Amino acid sequence: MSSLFEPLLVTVLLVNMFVLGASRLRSVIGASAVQGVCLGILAVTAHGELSFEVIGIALAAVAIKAVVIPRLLYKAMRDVAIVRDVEPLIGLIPSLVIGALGTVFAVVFSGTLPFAGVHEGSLVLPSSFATVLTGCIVLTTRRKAITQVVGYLILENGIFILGLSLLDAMPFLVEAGVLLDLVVGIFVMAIILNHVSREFASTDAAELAELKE
Amino acid sequence: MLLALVLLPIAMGAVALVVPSARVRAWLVPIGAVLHAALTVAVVIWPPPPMFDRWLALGPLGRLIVPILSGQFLVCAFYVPAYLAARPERPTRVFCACLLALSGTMSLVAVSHHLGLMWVGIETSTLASAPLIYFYRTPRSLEAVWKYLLIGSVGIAFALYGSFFLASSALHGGHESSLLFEDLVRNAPHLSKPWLHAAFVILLVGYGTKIGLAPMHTWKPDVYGEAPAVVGAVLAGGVATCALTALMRFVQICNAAGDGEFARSLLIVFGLLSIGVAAAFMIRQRDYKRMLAYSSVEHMGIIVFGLGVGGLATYGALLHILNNSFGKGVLFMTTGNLHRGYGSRLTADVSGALHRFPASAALFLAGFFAITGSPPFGLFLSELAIVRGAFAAGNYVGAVLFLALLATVFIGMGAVVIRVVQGPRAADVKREREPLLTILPAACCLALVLVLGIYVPPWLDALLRDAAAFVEMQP
Amino acid sequence: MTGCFIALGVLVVSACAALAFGRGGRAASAIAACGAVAAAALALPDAIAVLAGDVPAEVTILWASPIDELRFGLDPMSAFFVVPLVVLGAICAIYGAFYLDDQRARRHLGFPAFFYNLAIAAMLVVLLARDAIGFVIAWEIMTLASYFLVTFDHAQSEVRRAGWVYLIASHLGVAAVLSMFLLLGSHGFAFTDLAASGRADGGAVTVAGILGLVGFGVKAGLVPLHVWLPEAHAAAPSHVSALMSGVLIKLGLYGILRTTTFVGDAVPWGPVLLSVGTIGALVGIALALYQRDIKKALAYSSVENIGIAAIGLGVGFWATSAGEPTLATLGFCGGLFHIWNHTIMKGLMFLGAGSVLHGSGTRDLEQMGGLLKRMPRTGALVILGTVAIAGLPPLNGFASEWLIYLGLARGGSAADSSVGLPLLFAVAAVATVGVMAVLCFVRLAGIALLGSPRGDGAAHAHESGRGMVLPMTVLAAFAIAMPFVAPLLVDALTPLLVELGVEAPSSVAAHDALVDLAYVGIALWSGIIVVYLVVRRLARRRRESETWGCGYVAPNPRMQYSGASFAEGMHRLLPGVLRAKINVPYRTELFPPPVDLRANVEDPFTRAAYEPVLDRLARRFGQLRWVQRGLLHIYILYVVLAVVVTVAIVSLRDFWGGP
Amino acid sequence: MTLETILATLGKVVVIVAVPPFLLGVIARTKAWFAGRVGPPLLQPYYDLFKLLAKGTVVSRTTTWVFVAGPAVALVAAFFAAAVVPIGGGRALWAFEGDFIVLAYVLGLARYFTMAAALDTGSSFEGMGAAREATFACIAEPAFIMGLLAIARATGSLSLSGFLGPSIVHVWSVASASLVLVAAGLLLVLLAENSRIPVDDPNTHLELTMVHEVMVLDHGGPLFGVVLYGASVKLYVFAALLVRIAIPIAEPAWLAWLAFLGGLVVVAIAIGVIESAMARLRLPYVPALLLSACLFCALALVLLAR
Repeated sequence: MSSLFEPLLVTVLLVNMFVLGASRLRSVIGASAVQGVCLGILAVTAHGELSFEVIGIALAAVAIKAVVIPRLLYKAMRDVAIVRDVEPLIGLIPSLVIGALGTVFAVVFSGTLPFAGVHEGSLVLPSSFATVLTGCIVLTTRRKAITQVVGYLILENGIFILGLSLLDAMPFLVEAGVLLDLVVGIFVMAIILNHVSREFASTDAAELAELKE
Repeated sequence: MLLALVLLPIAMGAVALVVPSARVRAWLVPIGAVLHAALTVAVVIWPPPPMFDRWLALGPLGRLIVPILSGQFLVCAFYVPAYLAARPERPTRVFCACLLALSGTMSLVAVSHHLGLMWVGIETSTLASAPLIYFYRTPRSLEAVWKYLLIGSVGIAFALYGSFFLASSALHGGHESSLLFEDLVRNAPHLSKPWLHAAFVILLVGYGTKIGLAPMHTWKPDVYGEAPAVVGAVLAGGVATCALTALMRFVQICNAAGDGEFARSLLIVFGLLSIGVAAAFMIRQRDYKRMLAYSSVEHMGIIVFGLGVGGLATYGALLHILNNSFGKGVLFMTTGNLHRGYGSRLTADVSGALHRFPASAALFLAGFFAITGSPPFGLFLSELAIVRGAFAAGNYVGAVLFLALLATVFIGMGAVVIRVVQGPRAADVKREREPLLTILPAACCLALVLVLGIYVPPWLDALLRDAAAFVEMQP
Repeated sequence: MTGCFIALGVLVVSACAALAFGRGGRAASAIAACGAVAAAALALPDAIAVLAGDVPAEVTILWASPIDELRFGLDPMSAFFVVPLVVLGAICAIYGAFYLDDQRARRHLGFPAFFYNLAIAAMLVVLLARDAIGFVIAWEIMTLASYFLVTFDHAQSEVRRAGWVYLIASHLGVAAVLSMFLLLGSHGFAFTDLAASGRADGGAVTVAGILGLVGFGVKAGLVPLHVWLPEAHAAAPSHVSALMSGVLIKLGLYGILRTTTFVGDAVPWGPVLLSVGTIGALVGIALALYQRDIKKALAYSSVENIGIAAIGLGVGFWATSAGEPTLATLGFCGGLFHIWNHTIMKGLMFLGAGSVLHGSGTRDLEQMGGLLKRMPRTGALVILGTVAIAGLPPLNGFASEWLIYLGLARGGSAADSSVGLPLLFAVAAVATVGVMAVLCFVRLAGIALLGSPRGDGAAHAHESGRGMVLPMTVLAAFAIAMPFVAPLLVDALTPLLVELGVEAPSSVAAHDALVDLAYVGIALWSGIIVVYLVVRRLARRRRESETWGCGYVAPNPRMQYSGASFAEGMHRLLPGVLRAKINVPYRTELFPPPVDLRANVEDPFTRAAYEPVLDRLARRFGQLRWVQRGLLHIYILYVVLAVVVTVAIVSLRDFWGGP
Repeated sequence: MTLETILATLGKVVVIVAVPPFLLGVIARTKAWFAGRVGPPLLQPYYDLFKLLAKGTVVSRTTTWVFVAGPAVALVAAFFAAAVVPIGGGRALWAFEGDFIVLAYVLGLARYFTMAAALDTGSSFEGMGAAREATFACIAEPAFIMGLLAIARATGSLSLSGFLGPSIVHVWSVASASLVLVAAGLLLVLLAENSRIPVDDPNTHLELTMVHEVMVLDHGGPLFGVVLYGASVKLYVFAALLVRIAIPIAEPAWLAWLAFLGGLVVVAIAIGVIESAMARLRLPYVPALLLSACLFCALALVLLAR
C-alpha cells in the first residue's frame, strides 16, 4: 500500500502545475476536485492498518473536496454568470515560473528539516509546502473572486497533506473539526460571493478596491 | 464547568435567534454577558479541574485572560441595547446571536489547552464575526467582510500549518507527538530545533494575522472603519487578545525549549514594525475610525515588543493587554456615538464635538490621552514597565525607537482627536441628548483604566506575576 | 510635610467640589479660590520652616507594583519653589474667580476651576516627589491640566493650535525626561539611587544629563525649545498665563537643578547654562520687541527672564567648579531671587494684561491707548509692573539682576582672560538685554496706557472690579517690598546652596550688596516722591489745551506713534532671521489700488526650523500610503511574503549556524 | 564725621547743584565765539531756569500724572548719578561695589519715564523722539558699561570711586592705549546721551529731526525748567566721568579741584567745538557711530583682559 504513496504525491504536484497553467475556470475547479480525490486515497494509503477511523476521514475528505465544494463553486459560477476564463493579473507563464520556483524552494526548505519516522526522506513535506505555495500564488495573482476561493481550497489541501503524516498522532476529532471548518469557511465565502456579485455586478477585484488610504 | 463557560453564550445566542421581539433580543446580550461574567468570577476563584483529559483547562495564563475577555465583553454588551434601539430599522437577529457566539468562541480559545481545539476556536470566532462586520449592509462593509474573511482564512490556514509543524517537531524529536500544551511543554527540550523554529515562524505569521501585526495588518483599517463601533471594540479588545494568548502559548513553548532568544528577537522585530507602520499611517489620517484601527495595530505591536523584550517587560505586556482592551473600549464606543451623531467618519466633517456631544467628546479626548499612555492612566505604567525592561536588557536602540514611534503616534492621533473634539461653536448648535447607556459603559472603562494607572490591586498583581512567570518558563 | 499633604487634599477636594457645583458658575470659582487660598495657608508654613533651616522631611509610601513605592520629601530646593507656587496660585485663583465671572452665563465654569486646582496640586506633587515615577506622573498631570486650561476658549482656531503645539512640546519634553530617568534608573528610581548611578562616570551619564536639560528646557522655555510658550500664554485666560509664566516654567528650572544633583559635573553646567541663558535672554527680548499682542510680548519677556535666571545659575555652577564660594553664592542667589522676582513681576503683568483685556476687550496693542485715564488703578499697577520687569532700580526686578551682575563682574575681573572675557561680555549682553527691555516695556505701557485711544474698545474701556485690582495690588506691594526684604532672605538660602554643591557658601558678599541696594532703593523712592510733589506744586498753575502738533489744527489718534513704528528702529537692527517677515506688495501703476501690509510675526524658530522639518516628515509618511491601496491580492501577498521571507531567513541562519 | 569732611561733602553738593547749568553756558558761548557772535552771557542758563520756574504752564488734555513724573524722575536720577560719580580728585558722595551698574540702570529709569512722558502727550513727534531715543540707547548702553568694565578690570576695583581714583594713574602708565579707547568711546556715548550734534541737534526748530528736544516738546514753564536742569546735571555726570579718566590728579586737594573744574570747562568747550565743526548725522548712520563706540570699548576690554 505504501508503494502508492510517492506517485500520489507526484500527481498532487502535477495538479498544482496544471492549476497554475489552466486558463479556464471550469478546468481549475475540476483540477481541485482531482486533487481532493488524490488526498482521499492518500489518507487511506498513509497508514498500514485500515481502521474504521482512517476510512472515515478518507471518505469525508473525498466527499467534501471532490464533490460538495466543486458543485458549490460550479453553482456559484453559473449564478454569477461571469466570463468563463480566469484573468490572471500577471499572465499564465509567469505564474507557472513562480510556481516552479516555489516548488524548488519547498524542496530546499524541507531538506533542512530532519524527517524521522516511517516516511524517511519521503515527498510529504515538499509536496505539502509546494501545494501551499501554489494555493498562495493562485490567491494573489487571479483577478476573479471565485478563483481566489479555489486558491484557498488548494492551500487547505497542502495543509491536509502534512496533516496526514501526523494522522496517528492527531485524534479523529480534530481532523473532522478541520474539515468541518473548511466546509463552513467555503460555504460562508460562497454566500458573501453572491452578495458581492449582486452589489458590484461583477466579482472583479478592481471593483473591490474602494477601501483604501 | 469550563465547558459551561463556552457553551453558555452560544446557547444564549441560539435563544437570541429564536426570540421574536427585538427589544428582548437586544437585552439578551447584556444578560448573557452578566451570566458569563458571574461564571468567570466563579471559575477564577474556585479553579475547576481540567475537562476532556486536559483539553479544557484553566492555567495561569487562562486565569488572567478569561476575566479580561468577559469583563470587556460585559462593558460592550451594555452598550448594545442603546445602540440597537437607535437603529430600529436594522434586523438584529443575526447581530445578537453572532455577538454572543463570538463571546463563547473567545472563551473557548482562552480555556483550550489543545492546539487543534484552540485553532478551531479562533476559526469559528472569525466566521462568527463576519456577519457582525456586515451589519450595515453597505457595499463598503461588504468589501470589508470579504477582505476580512480572505486574509483571515489565509492567516488561519498558516496557523494550522504551523500547528502541524509543531506536532511534527515533537514527532521527529523522537517523542510521540501530542497537541496538548502540557505534553508539548514537558518534552519541549527534546523537540527538534529546526522544526520548532519553522513552526514558530509560521505560527507567528498565522496568529499575527489575527492579532493584526504588520505586515499582516492590512485588513484592520478596512474592517474597523466599516464595522459598527461595538463590534470594533469586541474585535480589538477580545479577538485580538485571544490571538495574543495563542501566541503567548507558543512563546512559552519556545522558552521551555530553551530557544527563548530566537523567539524574542522575532517578536521585537514584528513589534517595532507594527508600531512603525501604525505611526506612519496615523499622520494626517482622514477617518477617525481607521485611526482607531491603526492605534490597535500600534498597541498590538507594543504588547508583542514587550513579550519580545522579556523579563519585567512581559509583566508590562500582560498589564498592557488588560489596559488596552478597556482603553480601546472607551475610544470605540465614543466614536460610535460621534459617528451616529454627525453621520460621517471623516475628520473634515466633524469638529467642535465638545459643543454638541459634550459627554462623548470629553470621554473621547480622555480616551485619547489614556491610549497614548499619558501618566494618570494605566497604559503609562505598562508602557513604562516595557521600556524599563528594554533599558534593563540593554536594548537601547529598541527602547529609543519605541519612545520615538510612540511620540509620533501621539502627534498623529492627537491632530485628529483635537480637531474632532475642539472647534468653533456654530450659532445654531445646541447640546444634544445622549442616552445614558451609550455613555456609561465608556465611562466605566475609562474609570477602570484610570484606577489601574494609580493602584494595581494585589490580587490582580498576583495574577499578572503568575502569568508572566508561566510565559517566561525556563527549561 | 503634613501641611503640604493636607494642602494637596484640600486642593483636590475643592477641585472636585467646584466641578460638581459648576452649573452655578460663581459658586464653582468661589470654592476653587477658597481651596487654593487654604492650600497656600497650609503649605506655606511648611516651606518657610524648611527654608529657615528646619530639617528636611522624607516620607516613603509603599504602593502596589509596578510602582512599588512612592517617596515624598520637602528639602530646601523644593521648599524654595513651593513658596511662589502657593502664593501666586492663591492670588491668581482669586483674580480668576472675578476674571471669568462675566462668562458665567455662557460657559460651565466648573471645568476651569477644577483644572486650575488640579494643576496647582500636580505642581505641588512634582515639587514633593522624591522618586522618578511619582515625579513623571505628577509632571504629566500638570501638563494635561494646564493644557485644558490653555484651551479654555477653544472656539478660536489659534487657541486650538496653541494648545496643540504646547501638547506636542510637553510630550516630547516628558519623553526626554523619562529617558533620562530610565538611563539613570539601573539601581532604582528613588532620587538617591539616581544620584548614586549618576556618580558612575561614562557616556550614559552625560547623555542622561543632556536629556534632562533638553526635557526640562522645553518646559522652562530655553530658547530653541521655547516655541510653545508665546502661543500658549497668549491663548490662555490671563490668570492661567500668569500662573504658567509665574510658576509652571519655573518647574523647568527646578527640573534642571534636580538633574544637576543627579548628574553632578558629568555635564559642564556652568558654561552650558551661561551660554543658553545669554542666548535665551537676547533672543527672548529681541522677539518681544515687535509683538502686537501684549500677552505674546509678555511671554517672550518670560523667555528672556528665564534666560537671565539661567545666567545667574550658570555663574553659580561655574564658580562652584572653579572653587570660589563667595562668587557661587552671588550667582546662585542672583539666579534664585530672579525666579522669585519674576514670579511676582510677571504675575502682576499678566494680571494687568488680563485687566486691560477685560476692560478694553482687545489684546491688540494697535487698538489700545489712553487706558491710564480710563482705568487709573490698573494703569498705575501696569506701569509699576513694567518698571519692575524692565529691571529698573527701585523695584525687585533689578535686585536679582544686580546680584547676577556682581557675580559676572567679579568673576570676569578676577579670573584669567580665557574665562574672564566671556563673563565680561556676558555682562555687556545682560546690559543690552536690560536696555532693550526698557524699550520693550516703555512701548507696552506707553502705547497701551498713554496717549489717546486708537480703537473704540479702548475709548469705552471701564476699570476692572475690586476683585481683580486687589490681587494685583498685593503683587505690586511684593514688588516694592522685595528689594528691602532681600538682605534678610540671603542666609535663608545657604542650605539650598549646599544642596547645589557649594561647599562653604558665604553669603556675606551677597548680603552687603543687597544692603547697599536697599539704601539705593530708599534714596530713589524718597527722592522721586519729594521731587514729584515739588514739581507738581510748581506746575499747579496750568491751562488745558490740545497737544502741540506743530500748528496742525486737527490731530487724530491715528497720527500717534503705533507699537510697530515705536519698535521699528530697533527691529531693523536685529539680525535677519529674528525679524518678522513683512511683505508689502509693490505697485507701480499710476493710480495704485489700496494695498495692505501683512507682517508674519510667527516665531522665527517655528517658521524657519520646526515647521519645514515636520511638514517634510509628514509628506514622507504620506508617501507610505500606497501600501494600503485597497487591492486584496496585495494584502494576501504581504502575508505570504511574510511567511516565505521569514522562514527563509530563519532556516538559512540555522543552516549556517547563525548566532 | 569731622568738620573738615562735612565741609568737603557740602562743597561737593554745592558743585553738583551749581556747576551743571554753567557748562551749558560755556557750550553756548563757545559756539557763538566760533560763529563770530558775542553769544549769550555765561550765566544765561541760570536766568532761563529761574524764569521758567516762575511761569505758569500749558498741559495737553490727553496727559496724565506720568507727564509730570517724567521730568521729576529724570532730575532725581541725574542727581543720584551725580552723587555716585567721583568729584574733584576725591571720592564720590556715595560709593559701593558695583555702583557703575546702578548708575547705568538709574539713567535707564530716567530714560523710561522721559519716554513715557513723551508718549503720554499722544503726539506723533514725541513718539518719534521716544522711539529714536530708545533705539540709540540700545547701542550706547553696552558701550558705556563695557568702557567702565574695562577700567574696573584694569584696576581690580568694582566701585567708581575705586577705579577712577588714584589707581588709574598706574593704568595710564601700563595700558594707556586702551584707556584712550575707553575715553573716545565714552565721549561718543556722552554726545549720544546728551543730545549733542553728531547724534541730535539741540537747538533745531524742525521737530522731524530732533531726538531729545522733541521728547519734551510739550513740557512748558516749570516742567521744562526741571527738564533743562536735569539734562544739565546729566551732562555734568558724563563730563565728570570723562574728566576723572582723562585727568587723574589727586595729590594736593586744591590742585585736584582746580584740575577737575578746569577739566569740566575743557570738556564743555570741546563739545562746543564739535557742535560748531560738524553737522548732524543722518539718522540711519547714528547706529553706525554708536556701534563704533561699542567697538572701542570692547577692544579696550579685550586688550586689558589679556
